[in-house]
Amino acid sequence: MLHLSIFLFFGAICAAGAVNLLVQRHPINSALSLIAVMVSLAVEYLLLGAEFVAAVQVIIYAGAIMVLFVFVIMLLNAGVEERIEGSRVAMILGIPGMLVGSALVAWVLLERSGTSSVAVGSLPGYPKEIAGLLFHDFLLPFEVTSVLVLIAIMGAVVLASHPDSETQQKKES
Amino acid sequence: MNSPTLDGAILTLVTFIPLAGALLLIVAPRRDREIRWFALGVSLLGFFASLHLPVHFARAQAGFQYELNVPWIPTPNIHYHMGIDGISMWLVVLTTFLTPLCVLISWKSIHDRVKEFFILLLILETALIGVFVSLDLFLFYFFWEATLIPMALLIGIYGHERRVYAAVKFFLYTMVASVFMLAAILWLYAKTGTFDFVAIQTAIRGGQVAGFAGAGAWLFLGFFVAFAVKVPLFPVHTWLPDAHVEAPTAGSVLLAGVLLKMGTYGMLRFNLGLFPEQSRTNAKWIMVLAIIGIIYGALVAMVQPNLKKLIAYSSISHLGFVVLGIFSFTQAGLDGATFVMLAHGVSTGALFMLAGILYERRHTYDIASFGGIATPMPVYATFFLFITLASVGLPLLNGFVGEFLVLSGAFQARAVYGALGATGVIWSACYLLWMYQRVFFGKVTHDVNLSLPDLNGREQIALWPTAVAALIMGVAPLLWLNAIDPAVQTALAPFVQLASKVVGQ
Amino acid sequence: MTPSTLQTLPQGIEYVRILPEIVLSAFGIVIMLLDPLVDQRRSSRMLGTIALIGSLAAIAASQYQTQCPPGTAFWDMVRVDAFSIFFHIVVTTVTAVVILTSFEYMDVQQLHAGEYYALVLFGAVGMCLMSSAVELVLIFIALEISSISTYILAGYRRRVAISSESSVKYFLLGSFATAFFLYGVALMFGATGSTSIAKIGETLNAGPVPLLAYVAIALMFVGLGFKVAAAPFHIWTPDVYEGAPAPIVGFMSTAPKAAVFAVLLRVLFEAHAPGRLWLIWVVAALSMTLGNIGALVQDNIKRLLAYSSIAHAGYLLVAFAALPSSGIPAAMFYTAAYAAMNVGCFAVISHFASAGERRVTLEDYAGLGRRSPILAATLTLFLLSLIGIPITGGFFAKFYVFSAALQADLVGLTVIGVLNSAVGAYYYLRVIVMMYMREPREETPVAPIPFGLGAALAISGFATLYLGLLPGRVLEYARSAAALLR
Amino acid sequence: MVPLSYYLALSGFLFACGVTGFLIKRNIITIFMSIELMLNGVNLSFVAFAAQWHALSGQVFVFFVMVVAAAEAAVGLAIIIAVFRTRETLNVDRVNLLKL
Amino acid sequence: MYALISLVKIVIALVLLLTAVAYSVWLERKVVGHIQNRWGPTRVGPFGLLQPLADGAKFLFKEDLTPPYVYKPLYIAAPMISVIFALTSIAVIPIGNSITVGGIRTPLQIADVNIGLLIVLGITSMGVYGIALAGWSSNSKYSLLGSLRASAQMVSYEIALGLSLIGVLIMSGSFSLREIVDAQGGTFWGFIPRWNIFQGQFVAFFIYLMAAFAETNRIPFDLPEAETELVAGYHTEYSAMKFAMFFMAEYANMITVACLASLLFLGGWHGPLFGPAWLQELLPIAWFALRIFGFLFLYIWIRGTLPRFRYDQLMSFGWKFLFPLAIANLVITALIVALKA
Repeated sequence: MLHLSIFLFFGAICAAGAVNLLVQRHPINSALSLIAVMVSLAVEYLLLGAEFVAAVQVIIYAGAIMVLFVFVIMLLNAGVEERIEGSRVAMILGIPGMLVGSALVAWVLLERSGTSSVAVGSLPGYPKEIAGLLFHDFLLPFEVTSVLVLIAIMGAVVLASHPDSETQQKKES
Repeated sequence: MNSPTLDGAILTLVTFIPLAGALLLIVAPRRDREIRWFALGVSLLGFFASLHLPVHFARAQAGFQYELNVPWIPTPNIHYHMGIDGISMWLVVLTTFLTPLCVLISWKSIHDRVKEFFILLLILETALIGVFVSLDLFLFYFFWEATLIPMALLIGIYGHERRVYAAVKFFLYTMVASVFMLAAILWLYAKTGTFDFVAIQTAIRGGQVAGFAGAGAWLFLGFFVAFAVKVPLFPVHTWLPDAHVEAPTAGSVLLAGVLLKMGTYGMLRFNLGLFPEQSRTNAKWIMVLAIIGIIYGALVAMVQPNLKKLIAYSSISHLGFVVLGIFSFTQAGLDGATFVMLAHGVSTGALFMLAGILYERRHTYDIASFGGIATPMPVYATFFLFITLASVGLPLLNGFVGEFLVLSGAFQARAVYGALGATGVIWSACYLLWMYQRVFFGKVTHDVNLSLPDLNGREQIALWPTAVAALIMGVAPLLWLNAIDPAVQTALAPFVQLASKVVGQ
Repeated sequence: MTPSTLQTLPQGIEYVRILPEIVLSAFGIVIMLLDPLVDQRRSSRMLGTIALIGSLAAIAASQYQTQCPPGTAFWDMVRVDAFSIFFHIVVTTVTAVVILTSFEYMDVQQLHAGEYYALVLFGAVGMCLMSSAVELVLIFIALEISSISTYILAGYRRRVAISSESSVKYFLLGSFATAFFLYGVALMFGATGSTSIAKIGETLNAGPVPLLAYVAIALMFVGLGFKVAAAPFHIWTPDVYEGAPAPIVGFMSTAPKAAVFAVLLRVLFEAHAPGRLWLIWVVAALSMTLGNIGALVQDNIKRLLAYSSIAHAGYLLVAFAALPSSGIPAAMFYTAAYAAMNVGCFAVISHFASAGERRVTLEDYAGLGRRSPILAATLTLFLLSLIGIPITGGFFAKFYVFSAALQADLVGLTVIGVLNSAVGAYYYLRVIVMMYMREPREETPVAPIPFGLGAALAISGFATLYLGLLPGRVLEYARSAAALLR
Repeated sequence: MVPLSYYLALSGFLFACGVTGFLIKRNIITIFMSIELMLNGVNLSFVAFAAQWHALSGQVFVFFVMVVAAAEAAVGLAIIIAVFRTRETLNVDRVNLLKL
Repeated sequence: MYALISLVKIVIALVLLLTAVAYSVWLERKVVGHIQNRWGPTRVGPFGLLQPLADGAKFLFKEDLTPPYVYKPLYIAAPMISVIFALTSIAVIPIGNSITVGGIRTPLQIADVNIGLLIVLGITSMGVYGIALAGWSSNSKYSLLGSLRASAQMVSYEIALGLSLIGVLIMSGSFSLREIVDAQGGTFWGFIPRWNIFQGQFVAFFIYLMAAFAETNRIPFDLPEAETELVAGYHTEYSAMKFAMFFMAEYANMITVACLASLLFLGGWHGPLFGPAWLQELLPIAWFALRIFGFLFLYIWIRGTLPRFRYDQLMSFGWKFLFPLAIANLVITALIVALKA
């Protein structure tokens, strides 16, 4: 019972955060509601026993990725979203259509797929066991992500550095 | 008979001599004079090589000769399969015969990008010959498509004012249509596992092709549409006048002389060869279309103010005869159709050359701007008259034999077709002679025309062979027909069986 | 699942099975390290040469893989067999050609070379890995590697607004698609309890297919469809192609597509994905039609080729709808032919467009046949191949695809495809017509062809002709590879 | 005890919200956040399915997704900054040099 | 029963923490005063010991100004976010071994979880939002610049910080703070304690120290609130209790960082035990407190002596020196552990 109520509580926060993200017009508010979603998702992970995942979710998603978002919003001083004719149409058609449709499909499918219910911490993901998988069975993907991260770093540097700095360098040399 | 090795290689040789020449030209330096001579040499070499074919052809023998069949691509099972029978042999010779003339006629009229012009011309020749000698459906389609680009480029680059429009129209019409043929070929391959013409023919006749009963009509149509556009048959003919008017002279000559024959040859070889039953069921409306083509082409030709357009429409009319003959399913009809193909190739080719000569001098095709040309250009007028008469179908000239045979075949098939077709002959006499009268007789209406120079030596060299050929074909048609006959008989064999079946019931 | 013991390490042969990836990454890292050390003025040439050597070494590595027995590596993460090697070679060769094309481009555009070449190589790592991966999560990561590097490369001309815009559009829609793919992976994991393609195949074959698996396949297909620009997920293509640097468009319209098609083949055929036929049927028909119709009205050659690539994705998908025995080799052949001709097209464009990518409208191509006969002739060859004219690879590609479809009795789809290829002829022809039959408005001289570009054109032209004249060997190889897949 | 389908429905809902956001939002950053929301939804189903199948690998996948999301965020935000530099706006409707 | 104990522990921990915060302010003023040859607070109470109370009262009774043009919801929320995250991280930090009170043995820790270290990291990494939002919502250029600097700095140094901890994790093989401390029990050759800092993690400790200074925005890395350039950085527009919250958060963070340093590198609560049983129960807490005191003293000492970095120096120090160093440390540690095993 406790399990269910915790689930429902944080699930509600999650859902509310997700909807708030759509409704808010200022990007910073959207970002904050997304953070709320992520943190409450971490709690849901805890309920499922994935405590390591939960911690990493907070550290990486809420603590690093969203910080970047907030940082960029601040840096660019992004203002309130403008509403242009086209967007209103998308709004009217988009929200109800997508939400109702997807939720319905998801619900029906999942009800029919005959899944069982899970208890709290039914599959404890201890760091050691996860490490075992990560460094053995999933060694190759793990190694390959290093290339991904390298690309990302390089890309961020290339794209975000000021274009004029490059030509200056060329002139200097 | 020559050595078997030469017999095996001769078709390949004939086909690829021009291509080899073209490849050499690509790397050659840009010296226009030498290039012209080289192109002439190559095309003549091709012509003489092709003469080997009729000389050593076993005339009484049916079936394919000079066959060469080597695997080319293992999957799909494509063979480099070449061979000719009496019909295709003459078309090959026609092609190699016309190409040197084209080179000659373009000697002066092409002065810009000469190298590219002759490269394209020689590539086109290879592709045209390839179409006639391929016995592998794939190889056939390959060459068929390969004719498109050089022709379109010839029209588009070297043509007249509206050349781009004409080139695109030509390309799209034939491209779209041949795609249907590709689909049909693919279907056949999917069901039989081979592209070999003979093998597929045997399979179809033996009833070994699954689903053929249902698909047969569609396959027939697939092939037929591609060929009909090429011919061109009546409702899909509209690309032809544009292409002809805009094309350079050499382009028109090959277009009318050979390219259109690809369509009729295809009907004869593939529609009749592979789908005899479907041909029979569809013959009625095809013949109607052919007759419409004959009459419509003639009528439109009559009112054309443009010399080249007039000749173009006359081609539509003449090719109608060929289709009519083919779908009459009679010995005479098919013989005649084949003969008309050859005769039309010679005489219309010559007509286009003549028109081109005039254009070189006056830069217009407008009939109204001529008149009384016979006075300043007597030799030219003589040649023109001779060829016009050949085209009209004067007895003892080449046009007559074919048209006569076709009409007799059509009468055998159904009298009314023959009768309607016969009006075409009259119409053609009308428009051609009227045109001749307007251009050559009477007073010189425009002063510029007074100073027009007559034919020079090069032009005469280009025209004489056509005139001679027209005469010989008219006097001694048997030289040709005795090779055509056995081939036609083979082509008609299933129809005889069909007919006897019908009678037996 | 209990974690296996940490004591076992991968065998030597398993490293050979990721050898091309290792080589490419090693060279990418070398370039990155050298970049700050070399003189800026000569860096483009030198780093480019290193990148070229790297890609050639990767081709050699893929060749070397053929000498080794096929098999899996890293605990069933990748499988190297004829199938993967085929795509390895396609991807690495395209990479080499793109690098050759870029030599001049980097000089003309004054772009910083270090990251550029490194990103191209790293992107190729992702694509190679995608074609050999047999595990959905690894596929996902490899997909992201290739996508992210192309996002960056698309926006590489930072000073130009349309380049950044192209990058942002590509990025947003690409990530959107990735999310769909990932959701598909998640649901597939939920439906079968595994993300290994082989195991998924076993599970789906063994019992009744759960409804979830259908949804999963559909979602994965949506995600991958975005990446190959299949309709109705194609809207990003023209914009992105227009804005991105031309050599990169050549890269991203061929290599990642080849890799994604490899993934699609594996997922759809090896995993015995349920209910794939009608889905592919519709998508293929739509892509062909929308692509060709869209291309008809374009005046910018990059946009035109973008629509054409949509159409070609459609043709390729026709092969997916066919029987595996003929469909897979046909698709593989098509991928190779398409890569050859498209990368060649963009090599020409990147040279002709010159600094600032100014000359990209059809009008600009008027009279190219006179101004630069070689450039015009090669572009004509590639365009003819795209039309599907005989003696070019494009012809046999279409040929195999349509005959495969006919063997599966997909007459309707074949007819749509055949009609479409006839429509397609028109707009390619417009370019050829422009080049040969129109006079230019102004006689701007075309720069002479530098060595690198010449080599790139020679390679792609040779490949196009080779596939058009002697397709047998390649097809046989594809056939044997396809036999392994089933 | 919570039925697994509750988790999955929540995950589906988050994903759907992300899709909706992608379609209706006009600010590039917000659109990007919608994509992150979609990924979060996917992660929840991974963890839930891991519990269903008792396969820890489901949790491992989440790490990979997070790494990818982080890489995407780095690159994506850099691209957004680059666009902002040239166009001075973050509205997708105004980022329209290319006709769609 | 469990809930009750937890509640008691939470209350005690909070009281302890807030007191510690208050008196670390006092300590700072006192020590810096002495370093600068002054007295520091002396008026309120003996040695100025009641100064923190006076400060607190003053904060409470000041007028709470809200400048116009601020983005109000976030302006109000930002200090709360800061202080809440600063205070919650104490939840998983053990301040000593188990203790028996009234027959119940309970660990000296609010929640004993086996990923404690990760939770601390997660919570501290959330702290940046408070600062970022404060600067942004104030709608003032000083605030914005300060918060941009602060968030960039915190994000950058978090990486070095995290990497420096991994060496420790390799040594102990656990994320549980309690187990990490337990692994440091005992001595080498009878006199050198087996603290991680003596087990080859000296470099890691150095990195941690530097990163911790930066994370808490302390001199020499206090660029975000550099008075001479930015007035007061992200909290320029804040006053009264809202300002006090930032203030509290900063010192609470210092204490958290000190706790972590003690737990991870300095052997936690280990130390010589002697005396009667009740003393032996309480001595670990004392040892732990001593370490924290020492750490705080170091903080203040450095503040009193070192000048401020320039911003580009700060960034290049973080990325070009600390970060590679941390990776090198990580690799070497891993190699040594692998070779030993």
